[in-house]
Formats: sequence, structure tokens, C-alpha cells
Amino acid sequence: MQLSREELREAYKRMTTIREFEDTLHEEFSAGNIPGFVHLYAGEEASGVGVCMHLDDRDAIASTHRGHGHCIAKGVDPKGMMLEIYGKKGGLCGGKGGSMHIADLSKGMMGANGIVGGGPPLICGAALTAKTLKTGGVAIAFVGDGASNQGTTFESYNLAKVWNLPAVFIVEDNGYAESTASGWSVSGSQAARASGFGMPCIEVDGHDFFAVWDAAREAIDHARSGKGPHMLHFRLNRYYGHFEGDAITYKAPDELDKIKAVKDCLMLFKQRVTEAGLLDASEMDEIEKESKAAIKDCLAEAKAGDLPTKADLMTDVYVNYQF
Amino acid sequence: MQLSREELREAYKRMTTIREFEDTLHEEFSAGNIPGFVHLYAGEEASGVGVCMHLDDRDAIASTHRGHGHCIAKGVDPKGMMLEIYGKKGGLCGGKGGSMHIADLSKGMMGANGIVGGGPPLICGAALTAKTLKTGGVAIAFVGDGASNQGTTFESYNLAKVWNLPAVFIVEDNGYAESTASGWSVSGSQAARASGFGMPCIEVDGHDFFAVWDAAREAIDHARSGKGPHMLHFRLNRYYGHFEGDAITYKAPDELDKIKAVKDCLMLFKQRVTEAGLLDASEMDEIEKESKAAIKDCLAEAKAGDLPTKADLMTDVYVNYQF
Amino acid sequence: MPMKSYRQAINEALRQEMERDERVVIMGEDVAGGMGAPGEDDAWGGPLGVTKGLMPIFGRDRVLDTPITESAFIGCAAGAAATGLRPVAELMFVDFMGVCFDQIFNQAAKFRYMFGGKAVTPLTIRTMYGAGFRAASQHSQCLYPLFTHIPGLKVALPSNAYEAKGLLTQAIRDDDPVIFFEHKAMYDDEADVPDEAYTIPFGEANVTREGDDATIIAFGRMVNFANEAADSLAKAGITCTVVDPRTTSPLDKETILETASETGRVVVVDEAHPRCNMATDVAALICENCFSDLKAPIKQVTAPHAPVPFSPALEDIYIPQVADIEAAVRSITGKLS
Amino acid sequence: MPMKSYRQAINEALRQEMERDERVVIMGEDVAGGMGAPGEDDAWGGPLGVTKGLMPIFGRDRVLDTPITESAFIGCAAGAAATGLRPVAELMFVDFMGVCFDQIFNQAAKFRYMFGGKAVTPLTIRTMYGAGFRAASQHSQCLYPLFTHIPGLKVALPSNAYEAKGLLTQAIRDDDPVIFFEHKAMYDDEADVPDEAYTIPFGEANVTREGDDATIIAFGRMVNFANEAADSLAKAGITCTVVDPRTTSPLDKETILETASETGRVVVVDEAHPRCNMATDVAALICENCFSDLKAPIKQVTAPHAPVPFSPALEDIYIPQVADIEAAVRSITGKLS
Ligand SMILES: Cc1ncc(C[n+]2csc(CCOP(=O)(O)OP(=O)(O)O)c2C)c(N)n1
Ligand SMILES: Cc1ncc(C[n+]2csc(CCOP(=O)(O)OP(=O)(O)O)c2C)c(N)n1
Ligand SMILES: [Mg+2]
Ligand SMILES: [Mg+2]
Repeated sequence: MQLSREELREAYKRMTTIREFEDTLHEEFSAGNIPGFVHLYAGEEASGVGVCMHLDDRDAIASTHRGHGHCIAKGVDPKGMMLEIYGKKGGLCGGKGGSMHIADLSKGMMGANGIVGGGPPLICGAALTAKTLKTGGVAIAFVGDGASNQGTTFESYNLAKVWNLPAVFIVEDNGYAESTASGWSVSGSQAARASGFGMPCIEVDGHDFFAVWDAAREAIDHARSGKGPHMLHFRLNRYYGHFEGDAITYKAPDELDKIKAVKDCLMLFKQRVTEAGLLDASEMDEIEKESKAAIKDCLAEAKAGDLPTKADLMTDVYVNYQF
Repeated sequence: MQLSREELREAYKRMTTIREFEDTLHEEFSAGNIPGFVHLYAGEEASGVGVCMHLDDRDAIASTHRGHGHCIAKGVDPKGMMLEIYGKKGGLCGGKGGSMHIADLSKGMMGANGIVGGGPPLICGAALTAKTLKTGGVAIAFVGDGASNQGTTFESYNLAKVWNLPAVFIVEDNGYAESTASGWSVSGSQAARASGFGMPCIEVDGHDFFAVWDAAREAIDHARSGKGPHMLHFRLNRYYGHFEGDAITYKAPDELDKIKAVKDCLMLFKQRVTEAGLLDASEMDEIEKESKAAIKDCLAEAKAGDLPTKADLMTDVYVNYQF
Repeated sequence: MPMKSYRQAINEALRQEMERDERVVIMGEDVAGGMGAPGEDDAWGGPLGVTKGLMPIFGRDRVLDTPITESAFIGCAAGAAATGLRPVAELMFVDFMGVCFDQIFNQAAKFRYMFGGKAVTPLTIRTMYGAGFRAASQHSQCLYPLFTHIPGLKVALPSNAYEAKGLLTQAIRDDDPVIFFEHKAMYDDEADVPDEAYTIPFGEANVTREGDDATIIAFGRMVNFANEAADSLAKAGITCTVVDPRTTSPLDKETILETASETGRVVVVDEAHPRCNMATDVAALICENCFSDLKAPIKQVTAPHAPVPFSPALEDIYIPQVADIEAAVRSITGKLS
Repeated sequence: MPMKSYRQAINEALRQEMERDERVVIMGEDVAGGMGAPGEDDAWGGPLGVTKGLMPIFGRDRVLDTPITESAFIGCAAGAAATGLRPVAELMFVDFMGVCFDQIFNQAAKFRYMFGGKAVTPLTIRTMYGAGFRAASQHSQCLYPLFTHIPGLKVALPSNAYEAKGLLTQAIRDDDPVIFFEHKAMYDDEADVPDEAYTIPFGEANVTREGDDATIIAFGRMVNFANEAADSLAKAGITCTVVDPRTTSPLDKETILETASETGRVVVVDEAHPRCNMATDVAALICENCFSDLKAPIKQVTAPHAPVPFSPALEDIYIPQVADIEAAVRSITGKLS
């Protein structure tokens, strides 16, 4: 493992921040404090962070409806996110986007997306820009198991391959699309589909940060070095419902408890680095505390933030024209 | 080979009818007698006929913009087709559809299609009908190499597989989509893509009627017997331009002549059956003559046919409502 | 008559038509739910439970969960309709039309014309539309003007539970492709709905209020806003005729022109964006056909030319309000008090 | 000024903008042609040769042939635009929007609003529209009303070669997504077109004729039909103002309302289907905003509510004709002679 102490601390900070962010939203939603459709990433932290640890601001990611974790993993400010999710003027998108459209182009975060399969074509575009302007950047599409059946996703695989684009397609297979099991909806396999397009694919346990990190490094190096697109298939679990309000009756009663007990990505990470003596438990507890405190601040600010007003309704439709 | 004399005669009749039909249209178009976009099937006869010899009226096919051959192979009346291509009232579609929308649902021919990739989803529907109403029918989508990159096609593979539909997807790979080579546009391979969806696929030389016929029988039996969808990949060549008017400068100068000399599907068929003593040359010459004569009649009738009139413009938009 | 919600009315229409005709099948993402999963079957019944309970009755062969693959399953429904079934496909949100519109507008809608009248395509597409759910720009659009533009499609916009059951039953029995728009903010709204099956014919408007001063023509959820506006205006001595066309295609031109001529003052209310929408469609129709009876400009009350914003603070002012309708009526009746 | 065809004008605008700005790339099916093939390179330049000659100048890295995969490459163009390029994507026929509309109307069009004004998406989509080519129902549609309905999109409809070069140059330099509609029947039509690059601002209508009796507002190819009608009516003593709005979004309301008020008699000509189209959009606009100046019903001249038929015998009567425009003007000017 070639992660420095600093990188390990950073990775743990991002993962705990995501977990805290999502657990907080879950409570807030249950308390009726958050409007709209909210899809939480809790449980999948190792994927977003394990991948984005290899990226910088040259690099672009396209997310899904379940985008909070990808944002934080890519370095987007949680405060601006929380304000956005609360529909406040100070939010990343001025309150106009909300959870499903949270984005920060300055960080290469091209947006959560309300359209399943919306991201992969956009990522071909970010990759084309990187290739054309020779920025050295790569572009990464996070794709759910459900989204892996969408035509836009397959087309993007082929386009990225025939154009030899610096793109990576990552299937975050959490076993379900809404209440539908990926074991049923995905014929063949993700790896076999990748070979169908002549793309390499690595399949790993998405709960294992280090397995994700290794696979992501290989895929990203492959793309960055001009070898073309690469696929990754991570198997993992979401801890909450498809969206907040989902009773999750389609899962086996003990399904989640089992997973949390043996495969929680934060627990596995902590075990691994403490046992290897890379970080000691106390400093990791510190990081957890800091993450908790940080999100607590975000929440307070979000609740206190000003709402947008009528003056904001018609702005930002066009760059230089207002109806 | 289990084809009876009658079947062999029928197959040769359909193939020569298609060739004659298309050669005639080529001349007619060059003479300025046919309007619009006309895509000719000449050269690919063994595919449509080798497949449709296994089908009857329970079975449905969805065609492409290059649909004349599929129609004739499926038993559609060439006279009605010719009238349609001439935009006459007596045409199969009353002159409203033309070459790109020629169809005969009574024969299970669900239409040529102006949209590349338009057919595969429709074929899932015909297959669902057959499965639901237990007709014993199968549904077949003809897909060009270019169409094999369209998202609608991939989605249909997956849907047909997860629903275990009696569908067969046939990639007619004539090496080009317009002027773009399939060697470039199709990443991976058709067979590998099939395995990506857990579908069997057989790849054969589409110039060889008997190879096509064998592969089609296996795929169609597979689907009909409830084993789910099957793919076929035929490599073949179109003899004319993408559409009439295309100068075909993107092909190598001698590319077509070589193919015609050694791989013409009619020539190969005739050689094979005469050498095997299944039919003798003279009766095959007879069939050729009959086909020529039949198309000559069609052409005469088409030219003499009445045009639709203003009274026809607004009919057939709805079953029971006129704007 | 028993009170039923918009959701129940739709579910009941589906159940009764599936009982009546075995060729009726429904398909869509999680229309039953739990496909391939270890837990509860029929776990969802659609994201808002509209189809819940149908799969246990009719089985998975007639209540078909799909992968996320709109082009394939909407096209599949079109192909099935053209070959003998009467499918009801659920496009979860109409906002998703962008990934499957071809199969709707180039295939299903045009079969009959392109094939010279030989195709019959009894396809129903149920879809959710409208703002008010804090669902943001990609889950709150109306878009029915786009479908209304397309020859070959019929478009229904039920304004309450009674309308929903009758229009959906008609849609399923209709031999043309029908896009059936359900407003996501109305699922819990109740109305008297007969238990037995009934149809409401397409192209026959419903006049929900009668008055002398102005005619309000509204669509879908906006019909209820228009009724409210009319009732409150009535208290102020301004009486309005309110017209619910029920279907935008076919459109009941006769009733629209008649009621417009009677008052000579017209307000058209449309939750869609303002450009090329139903408000312009109806205003232009009236202006061309009963110009001489018009006494005032035809007012359009619509959502603005902007995507639907997420923040409740913005979405609430984005949606046309009852007060906007009242103001529009007052502005042309000259009775401002 | 040199005479150039609509085709040449578009090709020239593309060439000059690609020379001017290296971030401009074009992509589409066979926009060069011959990709991976043994024969001639740049074999096509698009199905009608509009982009021919660009690849030899700018190379395959800036003139990108694509597989048949509209969702991926149109979405790719949107993503590239949002990250620093200024792509011009060719949607060969606008009829193909059904397989890629999501990337246009939910992604590119909404980025800026959904992201709170932080996105800039300088995307141009060139596409072919219109009837008259015997191309039948799936290759002859107009569909610009659907794009005009969508907030965040700009829509240009050049009516001749001069307009085409100026509007396309503006589209490419514009920071918003623009859908640029090229009428397939006009590619060989010539006009005076300056050699140097120039832009025509969006939202500024062009008044092509001035008259007193009626105002004709027409779009795209129909502008030429309207001019013809006006010229022949002039001989009969009926003078018309003809307005070419150039872009449907933004729309030059001022010029439309002004010219409509001046004559008080209006005909709107739109090649699109009649429901929720530009004819209804403009008629409704006028009826709401200068009602008191109107002296007659606003007439709409459009294609019928039917798919485009293949047979020349039907297509020729399907397309709005000059005579239809003349008849409409006569019917409201009361000068029937
Ligand atoms: C085109 C489209 N179809 C359907 C939906 C509704 N929808 C939202 S999320 C979702 C499930 C996505 O599953 P998956 O891709 O596995 O992502 P996950 O929710 O598991 O993270 C569906 C069907 C949508 N938003 N867009
Ligand atoms: C959705 C769509 N995109 C593009 C086109 C234009 N087009 C018509 S045929 C064709 C090439 C098709 O190639 P292929 O699938 O290999 O079939 P072939 O012509 O070789 O038989 C293209 C690009 C179309 N009709 N529809
Ligand atoms: Mg999932
Ligand atoms: Mg081909």
C-alpha cells in the first residue's frame, strides 16, 4: 500500500465526513426538515473516496442522483452542499438545484444527475476536452447497477473506446435499483460487458477502501496514459432506502445488519490501518470527532441561511438573455 | 442440409426476386424515376432469405432503412412494395410510407425503419406478445453494424434476456454505416457483446445461404423453445451505395468487384445446389427468368398506378379521430 | 358515491381493465417492485404506490417490472400494442421522455399513418408530471405541449380522481396511442368515484363552472386552481365559466370556442412553460375563430420560461397561483375591486 | 458581394470559426466520412456534403466522425462545452432527437439554472429539418416548437444563405446552447454572402417587406414563401409587412408586436404541425399584447396535423404553399379580388 500517513488521514476524513453528512440528512429528513427526493450514499464511502483520492481539479467526475458522497470525495465544500440541500440562497447552486443537481464545476464535479444514465455521455465530453486541450485530465462516470442497463451508458462505453478517451466508468453495484435486484436486472456481467467493448474491467469488493484504491489507480493510470477507457465494478451496499421514505421491505430483514457488522467500510479501514500501525486509534477518533463537528456547523449554517427570493427566480436561465 | 427441393426452389426464388427488385430500383432511381431516400439490399439476399425461410406469419420481423429484402424474404407482395416505392395509392402503405416505412403487419413484417436502432425495442414487444398470448411465435430484429452501436439495441438485448423473450437479434454487418467502417465504429466484437448480456451468438459468412440457414435455425429454435434471446452476426456486403446517389468513394476501388466475383450469394447458392445435384441449372435459370418477369410486371403496374389525392392526406392519422 | 383518491382511482381503472381484458398488461420500473430481491414482493407499486396490489392479483406475467431501460420497454410496449396486446407502460416521470421519445413519437405515433392505416396501436403510457414536489428541474416538468404537437398521439390530463378513472379506462380501451398525464401533487386528492368501470370520451370538455364575465380554460391540476379562482371571484360579483378540456389532443374546439364567445373574455391557464404551450394553442385557436366576439385580450397564466427550481421558496412562486388567475380575470373584466 | 449557397455559407461559417478559435470542434455521423475505410477520406462531409472539406483542413481531432450513437455524442458535446470546448454537433436530421433529447433538454439546457448560474455551455447543435425531400415521416419534420418550449435553449432558423452564415457564427460564439435548424430543401439556394465572418444577433427580427395592409410573420424556409406571397399580393394592390424573427428563442417580441399593431391584420406562417407550434405562440403573443390594434382574426398557415407523407402527390399539398398565404391575407384584408 503506497498511501502516506497524510493521505490515510485525508481519506478517513472524507469518508467519515460523508457518513456524518448522510446520517445527519437521514435524521433531518425523518424530522421533516428537508424537502424533496434525497438519496443517501452512506455505506458506499470507500468507493467515492477510494477513487477520488487519485484525482485533482483537472479531473472531472459525473455523479448520479446519489451524489453527496461523490461531491465530498471530490473536495466539494460540505457547507455549500448542506445549504443547497436546504434550498438556501448560499447553497452551491443558489438553492436552484437541490440534492439531485448538486454540482461544483470548479472542482471538476459535473453534477449529481436526476436522469439515470445521464452522466456517462457527459463524461465522454469532459474526457474529450482533456484530450483535445491536452490538460492531462481524466474523466470519471459513476454508474449505478441500474444505470448500467441504460442505453446512454452502453453508447458511452463504445464512444470512449473508439475515440480512445481518457475515461473511467465505475459501476457502483449496491445490489438494487430502487427495489429491483441487480442480480435480476443485469444480464451477463459488468466484466463481460466491458470485454464486449474491448475495455478492461476490474471487479472488487467496494467495501474495501484499499481494494478500491488499487483498482482505481490502475484504471485511472490506464486512462491518463492514453490507453483509453477502463471499467471498474464495485460491489457494495447502501445503508438507507433508495430515497428517504423508502421502507426497504424488498431486502431480507437481516441483510443490512449483517453487512454493517462485517463489511462496514469505515470499520474495515480503521481495523486495517490501526492493525498495520499506520495510524493509531486515538488520532482516528479525533478525525471522527472533527467530521462530526464540521457537519454540525454545516447544519447550523444551513438552517440559518437565507432563502432565495423572487428576484432569483428568472436569473441563470441563459448567460445573456432573460425572457 | 435438410432443405427440400421445394424449399430450395423457394429460397432461390426469393433471393433472385430481391436481386431483381433492387437492380431494377437502382436503374429506375438513376433514371430519376424514384423520389426520396432509397437503400438497396442487393448483395445481402442470403441473410434475409436464409433467416425468413424458418418463419411463418406467427413470427414477426423488424427491419431497417434497408428493408426491401426483408419484406420479400418474409413473403410480402413485391407488387404492393413497388407501388409503395413509387408513392402510389395502391402501395402497401397507400403511398404514405415509401421505401423507408414499407410494412405489412399481416405478414409479420413490422416495417422498415427510418430510425437506426428503432427496430430492436419493437421486436421485444412482438416477442412479448407471442410469449403472453402463447402463439409459439418468435420475433426477429435485423440490425446493421452501425445500428449495433445504438443504445436502443443494447437495451433491447438486456430486456429480452431478463424477460427471457423469444427474440433473435441479427447483426447484418456489411462493413459500413454510411461511409464509416464497422471495423472502426464497433469496439470489441458482436459475439463478445452478446456474452456481455449472457446471450449465445453465432457468427457466419452472410454470403453463404446455407451457413446463414443453419445458424438461423439454431437461433430460432433456441428462442422458440423458450430458451430466450439469441444473437447472430453475419458478415456480408451491400452492392450499391449507402443510399442511391452515394458515390461509394470510401470503399477500395476493387473492393466490390472482388466480392462479387468470389462471394456473390446467388452464385454460391447456385454452385452449391447444382454441384450437389439438388436442382439442375436449367430449372434455376427458369426461376431467374420468372423473377425477372415478375418484377417487370410490378414495375409496369407501379408506373401505371394512381397517385393518392388530397382526400388521402388526413386519413390514417388516428383510428377514430380526425383533426 | 364512495370517495377515492386520484391514486386509488387510477389503480382501480387498471385493475378493472386488466380483469376485463387479458391483453392488458402493465410494465415499468418497480411497478410491482422487489424483482429478484429476497424481501417483500410487490414492494413498491411504483415510486408513489399507484400500481401497488396489482401484481399479487395478476402475476408477474401481466405486471412486468423492467430494468432501467425506457427506450427498450416503451418501444416494447409499442411493438406489443401493434401485435395484439394492450399494454399500459409507466414512464415514471415525463421528464424521462428524453431517453425514449423516439419510440413514442416516431414509432407508435406514426405506425398508422406510415403504414397506410393498417396498424392499430392501443398503447397507453402513464406518466407523472408537474411541479410542487420539491423534485427540481428534472422531475417536475409538464411537457404535455410536446406530446400534443405530435400527430398520432392522444393526450389526457385528468384534473381529479373521477376524471382519472374515466379517462384512463378510455385510454386503455382506445385504439390509438394515448399519453396519460398524472399530476404528482394530486395523488392524495379525493373525489366521488363510482366503483364500476366507466369511460369519459376523449375530446369532450367538461364545463366545471358557468358564468357571464369571463371564460377560464385550464388544464390538469390547474383546473382546480381555476375553479377556486372562479369561486372567489364570484364572491366579488365576477362570474366565470371554467372549462376543463380533459384531453389536449383531441381538443374540444367547439366547447372552447362557444364558451369563449359567450363571455368574450378569456384566460387560459397552463402549468407548462410559456412558449409553444397549451395556453398559446388555445389563445391562438380562439383568436382565429371567434375574434369578433372577443372583448378583451386573451390572457395567459403559465409557469415562467425557466426550469423548475428546487428551493420551496422559489418553486412556490414558480407555479401559477389562484391569485394569478384572479388577477388575470380582473385585468380583462375591468372589475378590479 | 459573392453569391453563395446555403450549404457553402454554413461550411464557411464553420471553417472561419474553427480557424478563429481552436476550441471549436465539430462532431457527428460522417461529418468527414470514410473513418476506418480503405477508400477516400472525407468521403461524405455529411449526407448532403455540408461539412465537406473541413477535415482535410483541421484534421480528425477537430472534425470527429462518430458511431451511430446520438445520446453519447450529443451528450459528449454538452459535457465538452461545459468543460472548455465550443463543440458544434451535427444531429443529422432533427427527427432523430428522440434518441438523444435528454442530453439536450435535461442536461445542456438546464446546467446553468440547476447549477445556480455557474455553468457555461457554449454548445451548438446543427440539425436538418423540413419537408419537400420525399424523405417521409421520420426525415421531414420541423420540431423546432419542441425546442422553443424548453427554457435554456436558443433556437435559430436561418431563412437564406446570408442569414445562415451570420446566425451560425453567432451560435458558435454564443455562450448558451443553440439549436441551429437548416432546412434541407434550401442547401442549394444562393444569396449574397460576405467572405469575412459576421454575426447576426439573436432575438432581432428582420423585416423583409414593408406594407400597410397586413403583417406576415414567418419562420425559416417559410419566410421565402411569405416574401413571394407579399410580392404577388403587391401586384394586386395589397401591401404586406413580412417579418423573419430569425430566432424563435429568444423571440423579438418588440418587432412582432410593433409590426402587428401597424397593420392590425396578421398572418403567421409555420411549416410545423399546427398544435403548440410557433404560429400559436406568435398569435397568442399578439392577441394578449396588442389586442386593441387588431382589426381581424389572426390567421395561421401551417402544415396539417398529420405525419409527413412520402408520396410527392401528398407531400406537395402537405407543405404550406404561397397560395395559402395569399389566401389567408386576402381573407383578413377583405380584398379578395
Ligand atoms: C431515465 C431515468 N429512469 C428512471 C429514473 C428513476 N430512478 C431514479 S434512481 C433509480 C434507480 C437507480 O438505480 P442504480 O442505478 O442502481 O443507482 P442507486 O440508486 O442504486 O445508487 C431510478 C429507477 C430516473 N431518475 N431516470
Ligand atoms: C437514429 C438515427 N441516426 C442516424 C440515422 C442516419 N442513418 C441512416 S442509415 C445510417 C447507417 C446505418 O448503418 P448500418 O446500421 O450499418 O446499416 P446499413 O446501412 O449498413 O444497412 C445512418 C447513420 C438514422 N436514420 N437514425
Ligand atoms: Mg443500485
Ligand atoms: Mg452497415
